[in-house]
Amino acid sequence: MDYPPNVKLIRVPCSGRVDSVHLIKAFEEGMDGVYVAGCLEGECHFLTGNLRAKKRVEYVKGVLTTLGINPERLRMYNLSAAMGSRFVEIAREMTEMIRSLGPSPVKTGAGREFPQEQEEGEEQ
Amino acid sequence: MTGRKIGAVMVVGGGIGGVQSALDLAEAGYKVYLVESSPSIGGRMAQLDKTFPTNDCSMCILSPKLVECGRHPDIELLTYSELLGLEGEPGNFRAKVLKHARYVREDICTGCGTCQQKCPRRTASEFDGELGERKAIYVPYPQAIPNVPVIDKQICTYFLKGKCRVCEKVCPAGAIDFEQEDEELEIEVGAVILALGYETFDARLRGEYGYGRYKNVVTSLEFERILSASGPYRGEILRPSDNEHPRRIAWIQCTGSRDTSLGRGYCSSVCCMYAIKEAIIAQEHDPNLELTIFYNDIRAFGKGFEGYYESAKKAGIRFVKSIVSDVKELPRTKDLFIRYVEDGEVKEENFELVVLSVGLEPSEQTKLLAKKLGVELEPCGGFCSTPFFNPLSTTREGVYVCGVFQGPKDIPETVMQASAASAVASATISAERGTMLQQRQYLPEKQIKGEKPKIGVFVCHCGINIAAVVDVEAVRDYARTLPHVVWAEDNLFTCAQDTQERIKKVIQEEGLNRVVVAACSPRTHEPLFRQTLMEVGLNPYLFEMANIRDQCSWVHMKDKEGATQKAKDLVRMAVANAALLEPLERERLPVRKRALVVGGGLAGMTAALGFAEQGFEVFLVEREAELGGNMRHIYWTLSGEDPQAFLEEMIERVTTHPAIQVITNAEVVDHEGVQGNFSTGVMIAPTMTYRKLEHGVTVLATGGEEYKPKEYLYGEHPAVLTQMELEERIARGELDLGELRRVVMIQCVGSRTEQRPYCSRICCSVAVKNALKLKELAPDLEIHVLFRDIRTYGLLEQYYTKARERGVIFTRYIPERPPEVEAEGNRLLVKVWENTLKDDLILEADLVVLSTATLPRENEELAAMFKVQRTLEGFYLEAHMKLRPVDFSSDGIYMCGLAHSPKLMDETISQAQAAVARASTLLAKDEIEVGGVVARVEPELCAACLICVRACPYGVPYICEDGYSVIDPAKCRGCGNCAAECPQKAIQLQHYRDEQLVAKVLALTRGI
Amino acid sequence: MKVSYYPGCSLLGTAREYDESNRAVCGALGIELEELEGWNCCGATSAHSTDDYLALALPARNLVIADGKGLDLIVPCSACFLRLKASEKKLLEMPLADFPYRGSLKVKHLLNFLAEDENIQKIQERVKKPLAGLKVACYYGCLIVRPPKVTGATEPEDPKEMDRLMAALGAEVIEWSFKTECCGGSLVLARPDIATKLVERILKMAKEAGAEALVSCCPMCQSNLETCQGESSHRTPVFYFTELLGLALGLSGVKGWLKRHLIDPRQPLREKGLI
Amino acid sequence: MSIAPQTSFLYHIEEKSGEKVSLCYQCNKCSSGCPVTFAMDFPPHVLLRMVQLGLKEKVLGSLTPWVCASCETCTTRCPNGIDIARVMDTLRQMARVAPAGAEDIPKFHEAFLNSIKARGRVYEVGMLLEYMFKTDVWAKIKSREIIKETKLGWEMFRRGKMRLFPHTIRGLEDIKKIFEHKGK
Ligand SMILES: Cc1cc2nc3c(=O)[nH]c(=O)nc-3n(C[C@H](O)[C@H](O)[C@H](O)COP(=O)(O)OP(=O)(O)OC[C@H]3O[C@@H](n4cnc5c(N)ncnc54)[C@H](O)[C@@H]3O)c2cc1C
Ligand SMILES: Cc1cc2nc3c(=O)[nH]c(=O)nc-3n(C[C@H](O)[C@H](O)[C@H](O)COP(=O)(O)OP(=O)(O)OC[C@H]3O[C@@H](n4cnc5c(N)ncnc54)[C@H](O)[C@@H]3O)c2cc1C
Ligand code: SF4
Ligand code: SF4
Ligand code: SF4
Ligand code: SF4
Ligand code: SF4
Ligand code: SF4
Ligand code: SF4
Ligand code: SF4
Repeated sequence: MDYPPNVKLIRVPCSGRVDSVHLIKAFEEGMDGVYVAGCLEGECHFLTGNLRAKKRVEYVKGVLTTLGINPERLRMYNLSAAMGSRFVEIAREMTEMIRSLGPSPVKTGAGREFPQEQEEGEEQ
Repeated sequence: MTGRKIGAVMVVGGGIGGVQSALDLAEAGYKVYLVESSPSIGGRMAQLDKTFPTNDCSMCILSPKLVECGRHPDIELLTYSELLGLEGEPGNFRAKVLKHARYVREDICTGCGTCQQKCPRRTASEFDGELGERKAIYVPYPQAIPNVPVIDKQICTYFLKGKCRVCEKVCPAGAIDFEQEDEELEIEVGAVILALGYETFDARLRGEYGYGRYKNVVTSLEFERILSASGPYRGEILRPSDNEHPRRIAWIQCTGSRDTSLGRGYCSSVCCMYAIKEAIIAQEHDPNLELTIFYNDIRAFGKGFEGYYESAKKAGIRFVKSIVSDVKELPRTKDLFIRYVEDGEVKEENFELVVLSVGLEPSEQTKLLAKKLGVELEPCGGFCSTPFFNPLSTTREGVYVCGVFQGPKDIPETVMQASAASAVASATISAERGTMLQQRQYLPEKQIKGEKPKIGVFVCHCGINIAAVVDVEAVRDYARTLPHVVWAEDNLFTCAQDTQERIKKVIQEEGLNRVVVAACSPRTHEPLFRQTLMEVGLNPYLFEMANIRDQCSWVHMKDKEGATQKAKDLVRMAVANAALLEPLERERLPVRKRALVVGGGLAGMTAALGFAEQGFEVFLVEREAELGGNMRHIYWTLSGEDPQAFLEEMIERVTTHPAIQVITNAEVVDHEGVQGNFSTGVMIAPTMTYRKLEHGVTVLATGGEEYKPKEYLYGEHPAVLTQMELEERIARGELDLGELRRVVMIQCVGSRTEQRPYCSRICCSVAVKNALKLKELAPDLEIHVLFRDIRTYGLLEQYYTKARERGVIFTRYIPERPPEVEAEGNRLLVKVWENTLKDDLILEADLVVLSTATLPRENEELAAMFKVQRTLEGFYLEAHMKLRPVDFSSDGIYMCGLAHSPKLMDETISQAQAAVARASTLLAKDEIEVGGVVARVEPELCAACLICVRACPYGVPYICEDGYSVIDPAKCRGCGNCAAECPQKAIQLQHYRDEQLVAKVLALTRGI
Repeated sequence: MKVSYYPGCSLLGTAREYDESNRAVCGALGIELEELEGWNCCGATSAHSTDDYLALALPARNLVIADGKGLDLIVPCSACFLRLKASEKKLLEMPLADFPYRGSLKVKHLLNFLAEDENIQKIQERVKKPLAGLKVACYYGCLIVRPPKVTGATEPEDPKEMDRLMAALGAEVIEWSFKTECCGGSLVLARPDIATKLVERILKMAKEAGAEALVSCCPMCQSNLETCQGESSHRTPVFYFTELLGLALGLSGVKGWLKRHLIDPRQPLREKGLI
Repeated sequence: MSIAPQTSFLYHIEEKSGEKVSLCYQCNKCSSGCPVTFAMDFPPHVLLRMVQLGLKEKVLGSLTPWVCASCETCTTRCPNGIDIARVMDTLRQMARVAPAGAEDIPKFHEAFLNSIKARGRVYEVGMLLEYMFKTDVWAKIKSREIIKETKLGWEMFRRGKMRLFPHTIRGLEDIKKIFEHKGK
């Protein structure tokens, strides 16, 4: 049960509390990647908070794309409190993914890393 | 004398069982005397390292309970004391208690520990097994409650030789008192609960394993200490002979259990699981270890156990189905030589360390006390005798029992029974509830509005749980540099009782108005620290935690520098957030003193009666026309009771009790509200009338059902039955026993498979039960049971023995080659691979009986309605596997019976009573506090866009006449969805305001 | 003190030195051994392997004779001891008219008898030549301890009587794990290959633990341990415990006993200046 | 091959030995402690399992009871208190013919008991002579095995360990009576 220490958590009562603004703020501050960990779908402790969070995450992905940040840097995961090993897996997965993408362009001052043309569809 | 009852209960034994009983009783409004014979409470659980199957740190989850117990105004701790005798009658007992002299004054001692350091006299420590040492004056372990040492008269130099008194000289408080004498107290109580626990089997009695002769043969309890970060080797796995790292470790199961030749014909229930746990944890310490468990059957029968076992196998822990005969020490290396059988061959192997999985048994003192109290014991093992349908009552009226003293069991089951015992014990004195209570002493809340933040940071070592990875001093020094921090210190155990006192002192002396603890996790510890704040008049919401253990030291063990850096980051984030914390108001709401029980099986009915006996009204909702559930189809038990007679009587009691409203043919259709104030709608057939039920607590007892298999020609051939069908047929006399020559039972049908990877727990016992029944009715009938592991845990093992004695033939099959059943006219042909003989066993059978899985009943919709969580298999998921086994994580909702996990009737009854106890702690209160973390609207900013109204999963916000959104704090659950969606940012979720979350992000990214 | 003595067949032949040393040592301790008159063979493995009645009756006859005397019955051979005890247990549980045994006595193995506190004390008082520096591994074998339900051994897996006796004589007693491991004595004639294998292992472990010699309390084990060692030049001597007692008590017959051994045990004793 | 169980054999063994073989839960402890498994065709737990399933021919033809050294290790440690060594005795008694690898064992017992029957005690020299005769001295002489045995005999003789003249006990008639009752 070991994952890289670069992963840090911010506690919220429900993934539904996570505001688009918070996510965007994190990227503006130069975070290389952000993920939202919510309850399993259909098992949200607050009924539907995780579904709302998911929509918001999709929305922010769109925003990131427009800003030229690879939307892959933002993800939503669903897992339950009983899934410690999954948590570790996710932490490693995210770290790997970000390693492969390199540091955030916001931090490096490099240009857009994501071409606007590739913009995908809106929320599902 | 008769008539007058006393609203107090004496709990004897301060292990997790006793502690849980005491807390439940005190919270439900009774005075509690907790008598513990050793110097401190905590029992065996305090000695354990981690706990299966969640690998929670044992001491860490136990400690908050101990602290709570230690400071609860209605719990009087009588440690280093013993119960001498009990006179009087139920409701009104006089208990004689002998309080041994500690020779240290509890009222003066500050727990500074100086005396222990300076005392010259050493001896082996009971707490660390033979591996550690303590002094003549000692506290058993650092987090002990009470944190007051005792002097061990047997070895203290002063008591032996009349000279020394070093402790007296060094004690800064002057707390040593050699004049103290034993004291005899007489205490009046209404009921008594015995939670006397166990001691481990004396492994010297199985001399062939060399315990006591060979240093590198240790007991499992000693191995727990070896693993423990606070143990004698500080959490390094070393072996006693040379303090070197062993590479190959072997566990020998069933040492002193399942052993009729030693008068211990029971299974100790926990040792299979703790051995697996110890192996898993050892592997986490060092992945290169070679770990072997020598077993006979692996009894992974509890919730989540089978998966744990499977994960251990996957992780490369070796399981060998062979009990070894003896252990021999090799003279030079002190390695241990073991012979065993694998695949029919005798093999030999050397190990560097051998762990004996010793069994559990009541101590001699326990047996003596039972005798004195007139409490009868089981002939098998000397556990406390309890009636099957009344598993918490001893043979003496008014005296109850829980925990391992009642039979071997693990922590969650102990906790369940402990709660249950508190329910039944208090039922008789429920009229006296609240008559003997003390008010909690809180200082009036300090107003901090307008004050600049003054933050205190407490960084925890957690023994070496944190300190071994994170440089705690560096984190502390770093904390001192952070804005608003006026105090920072590090503590060995921040959650220990003395540290609470210390935190309170610092808050007062330094005038702190915010507190940050950098330690384990708010999940387990936040309530404790909030309570500490409240005691000195700080609003509990002025507290913040940085999870530098669970999110740091535990998960980054291999990167100490990275972990220390991250710990600093986490502390910085916590401090940034703390600066923005505000005191929150809580609202008081009256409690509806009524319970709703969903499901009218054994669990539901027991719960309903339990509530009624506690003086609360109950709605009992059952979807079928009849009460009883599965129990309607159970006709006998292993121990010879008549379930149908019991059921009939119970239904009678339930339906006639004035406080119980039974609503049958009813379906729950909606549910809303918060704890203390629920309202649930039911639709009642056949008229389909709708009824709204208002209640304060909810118990979900929706049960389970037998899996109807597709395997083994079930449904195709008339001679293939399930166990329940067999039982039904025997009971109704539909089986022509004279015609039968051979019956074959097949175990694990539909359980322990890929789709259903859990053990159904009851089917082994049910098979044994029905096999014995058949043997009783037709002694010459040949019965074969084809099994994978026989899981007759605890005292049920006796019946497995009995079945073999009666000639039932048990054949182990391996999952790779399961039995095959073919039809041959009327008869059936069962073929199974006999792995010992390496050949197929062919059984012509007249009847094939399938021991099929137990499934939860359809409960998905209900779970969604009540917003409660389920496991992957569809059983209800408890708030905490170990310590909150009947609570859902949503407040005010509880579970019991088969809906939680498969279990036998006596266990169902215990759990139902436990649910009553837990719910009663809520119902006993006249009002509860709600609010706190809720959403608040800034009316001026609100655009009345209705987005929040749509966003709220609970439909709380509404647009008032004045045209802005209103959120009722009593209804709001604090999820924050509205706040996140509100386009105007007119809504803020208290305690998680935007400002705070952003501050955390900024603290993380920008540094100070 | 007077006790009945049941030497058993081997002590008349292959284990003569054991018999001689027993009588000498007991004499020196003031214990009178009164040989059971007309005793017969206990039947040993051959009886209980082939016929239940023989296994019960052959020892029973001896018990009845001893019962008449009312003296405790001391047995130096572990095999005889177990057969007598087993038969006694049965007779007490289910009396047989042919063998009216009342159980007025205790059947004791000579080793356990001499290791009783008062005898050990006597021995300690009389030690003339402490066996200082002699490293011995005490070998108890099977039948003096197993099965404990019959033998009454309190610590069947780790008996200590011989250890205590040897320590009382001043010998250096080696801790080892093969005290009660079977040497295959009952198979020595029919399947010497099996016995040889078992003996090899026991000796290897004793040597590894640092023993110079083994000490035995049973004529079957002793002779098996000696004969199965083969011809190798590093053979380990095997003493009867009463021989070492005799030596330490300074008795005169010692040399004669030791000469009878198939493996000459005198080397280590000479090295220590004990003979 | 396959196995068809036969419980009557189990009951028979249980009755004759007085031991509840059906109690065995196959923990393998007996076999892992038995010192002579290497010379057995089936380790003890397997033999007990075969008794449970009633595999009469296999059980009675097994070498195991014959090479069992009666060390009682298994009996002492069996958690179900089964006297396995006792079961071995019973099986040995029931199997009239010893299988290959154990031919000599009953001959030894016979010689031993004959010696007792004749004189009340074992007369080692006579017993050995009888045994050697029964076990086909000529074959042994050819294989030179006898040399080892005679050499051992000589060594013993040299050291006065061979009692050359037998002793007959008083009360031999008791012994004769006992032997008449044999098989009871
Ligand atoms: C090696 C080992 C590992 C284990 N691991 C796990 C695990 O990982 N998970 C799990 O769930 N379970 C585990 N268990 C089981 C667990 O320890 C028990 O389920 C639990 O401790 C039972 O609690 P209890 O309160 O009934 O008894 P105890 O913990 O034994 O408490 C009894 C208390 O009563 C006191 N007492 C006794 N007699 C008297 C008297 N006459 N008067 C006053 N006080 C008295 C004792 O001092 C003690 O404090 C393990 C057990 C062992 C041996
Ligand atoms: C095959 C089998 C054999 C067993 N044999 C034994 C045995 O020999 N000995 C023993 O001790 N134990 C045995 N048990 C276990 C025993 O049956 C249980 O411990 C006990 O009956 C469980 O009671 P329960 O109330 O939890 O569940 P159930 O008996 O399942 O009762 C649940 C009740 O809730 C009702 N319900 C479900 N959902 C709703 C809803 N949404 N609304 C309203 N009502 C609802 C159901 O209709 C049912 O009446 C056996 C169990 C099984 C399955
Ligand atoms: S030195 Fe005194 S105050 Fe400190 S722990 Fe010991 S007794 Fe208590
Ligand atoms: S008197 Fe001495 S030995 Fe006794 S507790 Fe005090 S310091 Fe220790
Ligand atoms: S089978 Fe029972 S007694 Fe044996 S180790 Fe497992 S839990 Fe313990
Ligand atoms: S981290 Fe600190 S507060 Fe948390 S359990 Fe450990 S000692 Fe207690
Ligand atoms: S039959 Fe049932 S109780 Fe037994 S192991 Fe299988 S699933 Fe578990
Ligand atoms: S925080 Fe908002 S969305 Fe959540 S329950 Fe309260 S009002 Fe509803
Ligand atoms: S030790 Fe006993 S229970 Fe175990 S396999 Fe042998 S006979 Fe069976
Ligand atoms: S008595 Fe026989 S079967 Fe049992 S352990 Fe000894 S040699 Fe093996």
